[in-house]
Amino acid sequence: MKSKLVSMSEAIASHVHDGDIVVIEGFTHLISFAAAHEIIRQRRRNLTLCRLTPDLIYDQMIAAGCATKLVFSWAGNPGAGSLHAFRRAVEGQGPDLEIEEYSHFGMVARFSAGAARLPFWPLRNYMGTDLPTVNPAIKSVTCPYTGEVLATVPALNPDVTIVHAQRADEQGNAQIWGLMGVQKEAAFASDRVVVVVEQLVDESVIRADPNRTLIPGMIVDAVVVEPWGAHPSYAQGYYDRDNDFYVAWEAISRDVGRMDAYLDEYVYGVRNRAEYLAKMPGTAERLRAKERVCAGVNYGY
Amino acid sequence: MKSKLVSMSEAIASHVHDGDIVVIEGFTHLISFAAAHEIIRQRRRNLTLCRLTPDLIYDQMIAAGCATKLVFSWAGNPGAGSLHAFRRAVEGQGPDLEIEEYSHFGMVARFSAGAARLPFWPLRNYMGTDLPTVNPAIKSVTCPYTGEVLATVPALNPDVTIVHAQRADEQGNAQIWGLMGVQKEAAFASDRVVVVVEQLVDESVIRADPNRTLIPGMIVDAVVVEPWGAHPSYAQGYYDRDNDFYVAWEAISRDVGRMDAYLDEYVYGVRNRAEYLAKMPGTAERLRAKERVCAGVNYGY
Amino acid sequence: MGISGYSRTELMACVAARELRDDEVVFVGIGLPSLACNLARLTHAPGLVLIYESGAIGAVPERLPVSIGDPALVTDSLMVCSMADVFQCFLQNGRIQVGFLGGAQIDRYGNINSTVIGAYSHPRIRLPGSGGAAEIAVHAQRTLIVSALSPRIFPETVDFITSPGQRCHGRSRRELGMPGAGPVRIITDRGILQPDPESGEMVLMALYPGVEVAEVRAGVGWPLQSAATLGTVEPPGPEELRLLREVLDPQKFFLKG
Amino acid sequence: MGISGYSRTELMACVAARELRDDEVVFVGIGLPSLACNLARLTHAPGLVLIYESGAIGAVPERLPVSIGDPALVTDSLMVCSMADVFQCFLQNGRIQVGFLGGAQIDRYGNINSTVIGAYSHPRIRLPGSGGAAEIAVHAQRTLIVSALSPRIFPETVDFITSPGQRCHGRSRRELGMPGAGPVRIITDRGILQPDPESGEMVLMALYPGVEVAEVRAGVGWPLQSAATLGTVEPPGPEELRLLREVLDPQKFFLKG
Repeated sequence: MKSKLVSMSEAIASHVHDGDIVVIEGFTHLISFAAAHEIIRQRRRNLTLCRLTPDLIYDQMIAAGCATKLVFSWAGNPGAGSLHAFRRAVEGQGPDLEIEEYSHFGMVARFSAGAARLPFWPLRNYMGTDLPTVNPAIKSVTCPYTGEVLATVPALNPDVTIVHAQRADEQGNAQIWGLMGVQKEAAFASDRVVVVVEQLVDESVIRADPNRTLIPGMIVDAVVVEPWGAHPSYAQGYYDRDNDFYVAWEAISRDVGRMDAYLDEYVYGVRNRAEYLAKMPGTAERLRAKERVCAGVNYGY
Repeated sequence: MKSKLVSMSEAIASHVHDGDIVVIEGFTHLISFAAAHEIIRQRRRNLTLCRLTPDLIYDQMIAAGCATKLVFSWAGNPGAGSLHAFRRAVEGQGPDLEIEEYSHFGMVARFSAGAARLPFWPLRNYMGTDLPTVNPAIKSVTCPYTGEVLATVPALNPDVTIVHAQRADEQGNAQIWGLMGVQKEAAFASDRVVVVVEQLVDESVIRADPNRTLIPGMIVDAVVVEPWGAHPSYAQGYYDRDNDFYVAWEAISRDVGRMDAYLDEYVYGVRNRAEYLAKMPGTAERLRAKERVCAGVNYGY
Repeated sequence: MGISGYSRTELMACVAARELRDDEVVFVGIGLPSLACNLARLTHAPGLVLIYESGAIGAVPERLPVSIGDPALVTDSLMVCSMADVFQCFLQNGRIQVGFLGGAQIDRYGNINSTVIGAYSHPRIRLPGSGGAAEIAVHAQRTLIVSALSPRIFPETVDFITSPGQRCHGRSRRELGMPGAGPVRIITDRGILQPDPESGEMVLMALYPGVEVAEVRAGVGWPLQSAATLGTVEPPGPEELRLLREVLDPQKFFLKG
Repeated sequence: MGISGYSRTELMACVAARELRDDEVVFVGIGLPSLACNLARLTHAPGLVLIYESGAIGAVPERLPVSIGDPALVTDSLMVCSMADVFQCFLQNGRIQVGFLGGAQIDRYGNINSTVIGAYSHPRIRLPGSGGAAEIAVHAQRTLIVSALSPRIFPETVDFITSPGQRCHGRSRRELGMPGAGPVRIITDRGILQPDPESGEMVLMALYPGVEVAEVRAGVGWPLQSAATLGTVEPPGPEELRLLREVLDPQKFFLKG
């Protein structure tokens, strides 16, 4: 089979188009900042960005003018403050940004429906909250057995999903451990899938422990090798979250000028991830993971 | 926390009652024959037995008179023939057995609904087939977004589910690798859960590789240590499937007399699993798994 | 085995294998379909992805699997997933290109019965039931039916539709809203049938070497139509036979007869 | 820190910890709830199971987690599962006994707003939104709200109900069909409120040492009722303070103030 290995710039050029519905998932863990920065560099426009937690990654993409719509369930800087580009847009002090808002369970259910290619997903939720009054996409269905009225959310089927994983082979068979978020559901829900990995491994490494595979190569269109590609997010077993960066972001993003300067220096001002990392000497030493290797299991018969 | 360790006879006495809806799952892999034999020995009656594939395990329970109803999706002896106790009952040559029949996807969906404590699960299925005409529990629902009519199945919430796993700690935190079937869904759907393991391990073994945990101890009521408890089914990494036994079963189960003799000797005639195994010298040597241990992964940060 | 140097079962396995294209994703059953898929994988389709409903994805069994949940399907596979994922994320998602089906009865429109002979409530013979066949018949992009011919197996109408074919109780797949194309080939032991594009009725499209049309007709319980031009089928090549006999099923577990 | 030798935040963490019983399953948030759960785990509730919406089950963080997806929640946890499992198999399944909630506004009935100050379409302040709070408020068997008092935080009516309390727009939880009991305590920095069993209105149930009723009333935007007999709250003990200060948050990340 032909290898699916490409550079990040090739992957984004081929698979992320203006106007696309784009998902870069990862719940705190394994967020592909490298892909977001390349999308910003390639100046994609009119994207609908979907994620449970927009996090710094979508705040940067909103600031850079990539997005016209945001679909989400929690828009903050975890433990550190606000997403100020997002807030400026929503509070009427920035460029227009349409929002479509759920809770985490609602977003998870949207991805689950998308992955199963069902048009909706039922959930027992949203009684009492005002969320359905501001989001008409939250509807209901009556159980044909009990008559109970359950909430529904519509399937989310992105044009492209970008998943950061610890490792994959050249076909995109990707293994993830630690927090898995909705990476599997988002990938299966998507028309196109780009897998970005810390480490490219031989197919035999994948086959040695098939229960760890979260995303099969058959649904993957491109594989990008990008060590440290999730920074300032983290990759369990590879590097820790850069909490200092998240704290620092509060002050940077509060100030339009500083935010633009950040993008100029760390995104537009570099050609790729290697140059980004070179701008922050000592980062690898500061964040590199300690060794806590588990034992293997026997797959023999 | 108090240990949940009990003997198989205690587990069945405490958690499996006459008239219960009982699930012993495991798709070919990890089928707890040890639990079924103890249920037969304790002469439970009027059980509703649910499984995708009734397999030899429910054929034996039907022959022993434990079941009044069977809920299933494929009732055969894989690769070897029929389940003759089941067939005699359904073909009117044995004791009455009510049946409720789905396809695999339908049964999986029933367990998924049960695990999520939703009253139903939607699936795109059953157009053209005669299954809904003989099973009125297969209904439909209209998507509130697209108007598409989708099939539904009702939740399955057993009174008790028995899961065989490779290993667990004393609290029932259970790890499974190889085929997982619907073990997780069945356990979460159930009021009571008994975990039967090849190997009891320290909690630290579980915690060293938390992504392998399929069933959390918080939903488990009892833990039974029963090496070779899945024979003639198998446990990946521990022992192979006893295909010879499956082939031999065709002739045994065809003949009511031979089937009764089998139950007399191998089920009623032994007090526990150790005595069952002692009756088949050479089994362990014949079926013990070869070593194909995978490498571990790093959980450090 | 006849004078030809190969058995009809071997030919069926070869014909089925040739229907598979490289890099396709196949939902595999046990027996002949498994042989065919592994034969294709070892010949013209090394990138074929074998999926078993048990949750083994990209299986490369080192021994002949005797059940769909054989541990040999797990060891060295690309992925093992839950059955909920198999049916929702792979099959219902539309990712399965080819599904193999068989059954006790197959009718004029490729409907399959693997549930019951006689009335459902008072069966003469109770069969295993659907397993995953009903949904494979609905969702696989195309299905291949493999079965030896006989009027008992090929009645005009099945006693029970377990797996829908091209037309069910008078309604087409399109009317019924089924995503997949349904059975595009019935690979028998004497020739190959395929659906008429208009009516959905199964018609003869190709004969195996040395077989007469009448032999096929004799094995089918309805007045079998033939395509305008009948195709021919290449006999198994020496490499195909070697792989089947020496590598895939040396104990003739499925190749007997 | 006052003359008492402990801060109000430390007392809040202790009060919250004492609400947890051994072997309970708690859906944990970051900050004070996380401190409270880990304090309970290290004192009277060693069997407490900490679940984070990120998928870490039975977490035993070796460092103070600064986000709900901190890698320290994974290492040595009992189980890591997908978020679909967290919300469907744990939360909606009814397995979560206690959920912690907080927010920018909390009203008379324990409804919480973490979405927006002002009108939704033209917000004065846009807050992060629900995250998992809406469904925790619906499904946890009981919830605990933790928040310092102030009339700004405790208006009579919230601008937006993100997480339902005891009564939403005039309808009770029972009428609305919510499985969980909703907020059973509001743990503030001056005392504890709890819902009146009839009306669902939050009333004062206990004062912290040295606090007057008027101080609590001043921090609440509606005419606060008091229980017939007000309870008292034990100040933090030396072991609780030691654990909070030396083990759980030595850098005063959350204990500042």
